[in-house]
Amino acid sequence: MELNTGDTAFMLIATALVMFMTPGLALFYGGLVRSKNVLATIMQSFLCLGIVSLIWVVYGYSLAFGPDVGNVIGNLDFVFLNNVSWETGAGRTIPDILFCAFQLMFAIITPALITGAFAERMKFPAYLLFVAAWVSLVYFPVCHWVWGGGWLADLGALDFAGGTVIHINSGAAALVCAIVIGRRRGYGRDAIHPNNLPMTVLGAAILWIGWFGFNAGSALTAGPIAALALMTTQLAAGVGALGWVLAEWKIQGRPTTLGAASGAVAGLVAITPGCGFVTPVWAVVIGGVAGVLCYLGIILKTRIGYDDALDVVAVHGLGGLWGALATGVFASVGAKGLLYGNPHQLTVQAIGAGAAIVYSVVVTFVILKVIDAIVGLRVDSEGEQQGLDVVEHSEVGYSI
Amino acid sequence: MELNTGDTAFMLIATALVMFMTPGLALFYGGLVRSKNVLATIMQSFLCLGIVSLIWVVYGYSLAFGPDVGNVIGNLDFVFLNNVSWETGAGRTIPDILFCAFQLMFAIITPALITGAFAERMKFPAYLLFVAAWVSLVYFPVCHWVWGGGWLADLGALDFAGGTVIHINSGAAALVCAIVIGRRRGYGRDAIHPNNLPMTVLGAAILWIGWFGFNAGSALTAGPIAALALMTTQLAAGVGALGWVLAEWKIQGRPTTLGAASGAVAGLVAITPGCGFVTPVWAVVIGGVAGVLCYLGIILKTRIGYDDALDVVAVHGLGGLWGALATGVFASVGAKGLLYGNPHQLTVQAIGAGAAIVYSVVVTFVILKVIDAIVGLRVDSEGEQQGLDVVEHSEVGYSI
Amino acid sequence: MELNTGDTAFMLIATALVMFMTPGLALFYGGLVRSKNVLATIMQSFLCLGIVSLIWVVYGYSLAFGPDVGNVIGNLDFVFLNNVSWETGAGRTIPDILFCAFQLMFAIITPALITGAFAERMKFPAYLLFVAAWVSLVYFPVCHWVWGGGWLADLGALDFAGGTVIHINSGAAALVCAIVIGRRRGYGRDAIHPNNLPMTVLGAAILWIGWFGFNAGSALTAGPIAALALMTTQLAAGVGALGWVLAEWKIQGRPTTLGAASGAVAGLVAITPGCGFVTPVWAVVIGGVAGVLCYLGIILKTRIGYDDALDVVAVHGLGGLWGALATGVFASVGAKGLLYGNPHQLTVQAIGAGAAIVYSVVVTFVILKVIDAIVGLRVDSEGEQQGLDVVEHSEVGYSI
Amino acid sequence: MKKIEAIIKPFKLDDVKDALNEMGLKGMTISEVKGYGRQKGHTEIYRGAEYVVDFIPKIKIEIVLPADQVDLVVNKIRAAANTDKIGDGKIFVLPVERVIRVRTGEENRDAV
Amino acid sequence: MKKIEAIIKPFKLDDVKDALNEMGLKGMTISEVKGYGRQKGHTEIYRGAEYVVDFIPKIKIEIVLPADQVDLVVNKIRAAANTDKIGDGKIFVLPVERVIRVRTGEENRDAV
Amino acid sequence: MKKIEAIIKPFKLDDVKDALNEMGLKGMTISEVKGYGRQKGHTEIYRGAEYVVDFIPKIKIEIVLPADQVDLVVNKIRAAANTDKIGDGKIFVLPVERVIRVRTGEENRDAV
Ligand SMILES: Nc1ncnc2c1ncn2[C@@H]1O[C@H](COP(=O)(O)OP(=O)(O)O)[C@@H](O)[C@H]1O
Ligand SMILES: Nc1ncnc2c1ncn2[C@@H]1O[C@H](COP(=O)(O)OP(=O)(O)O)[C@@H](O)[C@H]1O
Ligand SMILES: Nc1ncnc2c1ncn2[C@@H]1O[C@H](COP(=O)(O)OP(=O)(O)O)[C@@H](O)[C@H]1O
Repeated sequence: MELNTGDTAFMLIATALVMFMTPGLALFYGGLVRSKNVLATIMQSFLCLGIVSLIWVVYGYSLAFGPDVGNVIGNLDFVFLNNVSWETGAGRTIPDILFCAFQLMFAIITPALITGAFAERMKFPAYLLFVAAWVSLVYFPVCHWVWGGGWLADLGALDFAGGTVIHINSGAAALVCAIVIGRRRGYGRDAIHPNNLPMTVLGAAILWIGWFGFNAGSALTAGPIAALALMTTQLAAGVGALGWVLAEWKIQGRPTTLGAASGAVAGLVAITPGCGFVTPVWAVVIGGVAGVLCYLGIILKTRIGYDDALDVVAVHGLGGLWGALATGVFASVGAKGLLYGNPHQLTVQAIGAGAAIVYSVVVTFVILKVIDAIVGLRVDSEGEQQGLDVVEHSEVGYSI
Repeated sequence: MELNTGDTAFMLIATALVMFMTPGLALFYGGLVRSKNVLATIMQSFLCLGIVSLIWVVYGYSLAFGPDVGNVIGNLDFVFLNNVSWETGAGRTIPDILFCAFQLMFAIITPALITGAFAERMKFPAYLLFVAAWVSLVYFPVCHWVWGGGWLADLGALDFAGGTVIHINSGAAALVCAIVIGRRRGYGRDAIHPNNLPMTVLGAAILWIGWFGFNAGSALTAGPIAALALMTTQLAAGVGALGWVLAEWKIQGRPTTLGAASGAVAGLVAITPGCGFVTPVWAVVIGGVAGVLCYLGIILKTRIGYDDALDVVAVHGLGGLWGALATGVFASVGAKGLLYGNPHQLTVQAIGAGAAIVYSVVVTFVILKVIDAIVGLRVDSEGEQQGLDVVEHSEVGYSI
Repeated sequence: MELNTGDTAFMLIATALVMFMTPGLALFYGGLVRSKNVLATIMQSFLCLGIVSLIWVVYGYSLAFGPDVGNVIGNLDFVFLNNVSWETGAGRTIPDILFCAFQLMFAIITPALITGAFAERMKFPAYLLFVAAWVSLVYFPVCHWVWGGGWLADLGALDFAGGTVIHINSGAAALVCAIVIGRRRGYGRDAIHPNNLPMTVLGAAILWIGWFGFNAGSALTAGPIAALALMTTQLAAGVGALGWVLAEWKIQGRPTTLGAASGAVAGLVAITPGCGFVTPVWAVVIGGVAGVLCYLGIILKTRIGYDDALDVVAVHGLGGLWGALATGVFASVGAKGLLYGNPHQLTVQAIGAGAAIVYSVVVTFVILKVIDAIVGLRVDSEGEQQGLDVVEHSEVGYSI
Repeated sequence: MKKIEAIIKPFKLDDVKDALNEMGLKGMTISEVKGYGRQKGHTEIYRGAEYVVDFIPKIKIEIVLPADQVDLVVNKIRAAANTDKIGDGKIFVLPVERVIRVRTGEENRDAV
Repeated sequence: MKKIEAIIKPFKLDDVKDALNEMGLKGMTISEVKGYGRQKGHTEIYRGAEYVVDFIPKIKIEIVLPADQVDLVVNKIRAAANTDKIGDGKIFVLPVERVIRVRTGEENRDAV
Repeated sequence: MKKIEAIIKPFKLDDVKDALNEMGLKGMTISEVKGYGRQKGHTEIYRGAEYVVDFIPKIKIEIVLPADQVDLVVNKIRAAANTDKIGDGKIFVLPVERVIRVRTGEENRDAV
């Protein structure tokens, strides 16, 4: 198709905004850990921008979006971005290289999300290996299944902007990480307080604006569907914040700022798969429920006792799952869900979510075990005591 | 009209940028209070993103932009965003839902601005009620008068991006809030110092970039007027910063960083109503004068002795008033002001500003009195001493 | 040419993003100094937004982009932005005033970059004079040579987004500044530690997203070249971060967060001149080499012993030089470099770089000497001890 | 010479300083400390978990002075720092054997 | 009356507090200090330069109490703070001449 | 045993530390304090209002040591911390009754 400058303008900026989410996540996570781990935590998100960019050029884009092989993976036609043109390709009004850049940003943030699960105790070399292996063995295949012409696309699974590919996928991996690496020293006994909640709110704000690029940008054109997605994204985020705050006010007697920030993220996660398929009113419902549900997920975690340090499972896993199913229920724009007479869609959504969970759990487990055998996953107890910043990076976050 | 992808691309991103202003404001304000109130202050801006989004869907957009009733308010045709399409409507080249989203962001930030007046002492439930009531009873009507086809539009008042609707309106409300809720404990005796000025500068920077979406976006098309508005916005902000800094250097002997940040905001406020109507050279004048004037407004406040904690009155009220009148003087693009042979325009601008002030003052006063009677406006003296973060939210901002 | 709304939408937002870089730089630099200088350092970047905006309107744009005089400077046709229309001009699909605004943002950040060299010891009045003089006497001419129709343009020097105009130019000036103003008190003896590395990472993130506007925006249209430039920018930044981190891990035994942030900036600097001329694979090489090279440049600085406080020379000077030469080697899109059969290009690039360095060094030296004679460059030793924030601005950064 | 160490509520610092200033006492050293005692702390919430924070911010004032001024100063501090609420703090008096002013080398009475 | 000053490792604070609590001792004042001693510090890197940081974060606990309780409390602190590693800290015992509770004016034994 | 408490200007810490190190004294505890005295503070401006900040950042050094080393150490500190300007600080010497090393239980001279 011919290049459209409006669509291209939109996608250039949307791509920039999605890039911005990863450092936003770094700050969001960085604010939540103890100050002795603030830099290490930031680093674990930030460096994904380097690791994944490099892999993407070499073989990542090709595996995810290269011509399909057996409905499960792309072939190697696009290695080193060979055959990826800066002109428009078939079926799109933007340059191919721009689509490739936009998708790169998604591949970057997904492993970054997982790092919240093993925050404050993972060795740096183990982290490096984990990101490289996980993005290669888990992200590229699942991305191909849903968006690259793989079997979930064929099945008709709806995932507008990555509820399954990104959130359920990373949430499932996070659960495995939290369990395999084990609890932080002193977890459940010592008070492990955030070092800088204003920074976490800043991170949430950056995620929020970036998410407009993420969700509306997934329309790939600057048209009505992008506009709808932007509106549903805003509503789910705002009402997600409200939902979480009201739930904790009711249950714990206090509405917290961290609750507002977390609820916004929960709403954003939940609306991701359906943002271009549902009407604004349903976006309010999806976001509000997400805020309450993810909060309850965290309470449940505390009961069960695994140490998902920054609550990736409850927010991205649970929130993503709710969003994927809700899409199957409330979709009415360009596709129909249960409520609009198509119960089959809900089944398909469940299959997609289930497949991603099972695949992600199994492969993540194997990756962790292999890395543990090679370099060890976890810093020693003394190092954990001193903090990763000094031990792994010879730096301290603040001298204020 | 037909959808234009360039205009739509521009408005999608402009909307995202205006959203970003509210967390930007949260950080701007958050940096200025004492650290024991940093989160509560951030929360009071941030949660507007939730409260107002919800109300907007239910009835807000309809009251502000629904078909006109008696020149003063919209009807209920658009409740729950019924009848708001994601296709383009009459007279616009962007989807209706996108216009609705863009306007939502304005409705969010306006009450957030006011919270600066009662920072460090308002109860959280009182805050919630205040935002919901104020946006419903003050913002939607005034917005309708100016932009929704109400009587001020008919009169020919010029307000390109919200000088009257947003800044004068919130500034007037802020004055009432500061007086009704009373001074902070120790005000005028204890040193009440900002906790984090770099965060305030960051907030100012976010406001600045967001304001490009706010002002240029108000053109609703990616054309010459948006370009002009972007340029005038930049100049007024930059020269506003210079003006404030030079004024305080002259008067107090020291140019401050907070002065630079405050002056930039003052310049942005002042250029808002005229950004698409004046030439760049006048933007320099409007911004420079705003920097000096708002600084003098703060000095005056200190003399008078009301405790507008974060200077909403001086910056938004006074700056907005100056901007509205200056538009009546300097307008030459698409409308003519006093200097271009149309003294009538200045009169109209004064009427618009006056109407907004009177209406906002009266209704804000009533709202506060009612809320005071129901839940009480102010935390008790001991709570104020301890700080709102611990007392209202059971959190602390930093553990560095 | 006729206005294109897609191109205009893109350039409006690109301009906003480039503006955002200057406060981003303020935070990047602000995090690196000691907390007693955090505000003064921020101020020295932030206020460029005011000083340069004002000068730009009065005569700056005219000198840089006004009709050419003798191949070295523009004439005064555009003073006070006379004759700068908000309609499109010859050869561009966006309004002239938008081009003027976009270029303004480049003129703002260039002197701001230099302030890193004299951080923590420059007097505020000297800073003001320096920025005004330097931008007038160095920036506008060099900008005209390359982009305004001057002799370097005629020679065929390739500088897509400002490698020579901005980075080599500011890096050369920074070297002179560091030497003329002399070392900080205690340099080399006391530990001079960053006060807030998370803030520095935030600054790097803002620079990164802004750089998409900077580099892709330099295409001036929302088309294939902008898309290519965005992709190469992302890759160089990401791999630059990796390169720096791996180099310091190898050499000093520790990968640091500051290294990741610095490496990203180094990659961004190096790709700037070639971003629209090279393919993605070469961008990986340019960025990776930049990360290692700039790190080695800093090690070298420590050996030589001049006190370029925030490493402007190593990152912008050296990185920019590498990028300018690399463009002469790897260019293949729209121009050919050494590797594609055109060795001449490398010579031209070297001439461009050399000219900028010589001119910048000489004029910067003269400016500094004159300012030193008028107001003195440096605060006294006691003031340096106490910190610029208190001494020059009567403020403190944090009360946490 | 004696040293008075007073642990007080932070917001009382200005009052105490002013009271001592009035009586001509112009030297002291303060630091931020945290106190644990009968006064109850507050609760903090972090994502569903609650913690009681027992350590309460206090200011410690240290004043070295000749023995004959101790009673007067102790009374002034008490008067200024008292709010009649639990947690108002304590005053400790310790013996000091020598005081030296760094700049001049003056000792004891002349040094403060 | 005596004053015990204990310099301990920060992560041992909760253990020490709990141990003292158990024996009924409910008042203390703590502060963040930095220690210099045999325990080695860590290295910090800043853009190619390396610094050794010798000052190590420690917590200082101050407890004023009647002389007859000193031995018991010293032992409790030692037991709780000991990790058998260099840098575990020191305990100092100083004489205190008077103790006053700000709120009530009670003195000495009654004041703590 | 004695305890030396020295209040000095922050930028003199390294000099003092080095001076003490040279004479073989390798243990000390430092903290950030604020001093009030003859040295004038600075002015801060906040949106048109001016405040004088009287409390000036200082470092407090605490060294516990055998009585016979006191004079020497006091002189070393004075020599290193002196800038001949107001605000250079004070040195206090206090009696200490007992010193215990947490790790080993060693006492007094053996414990420092
Ligand atoms: N035995 C003690 N030793 C040292 N400091 C103490 C002691 N008891 C109390 N304090 C300090 O005094 C403060 C106030 O004590 P608290 O028991 O809360 O109330 P009150 O001052 O009314 O007796 C505590 O926060 C602590 O800092
Ligand atoms: N002479 C001293 N005076 C005051 N404090 C000291 C002295 N020696 C050591 N300390 C404090 O005790 C801490 C532990 O001392 P260190 O020599 O590292 O190990 P250890 O406690 O095993 O003897 C130091 O960090 C310092 O805070
Ligand atoms: N009486 C005192 N008790 C405790 N500390 C004091 C006393 N007088 C002064 N100081 C401390 O000594 C510091 C320096 O005192 P100052 O009067 O400013 O100058 P100088 O040291 O030259 O006498 C003060 O900032 C304060 O910390």
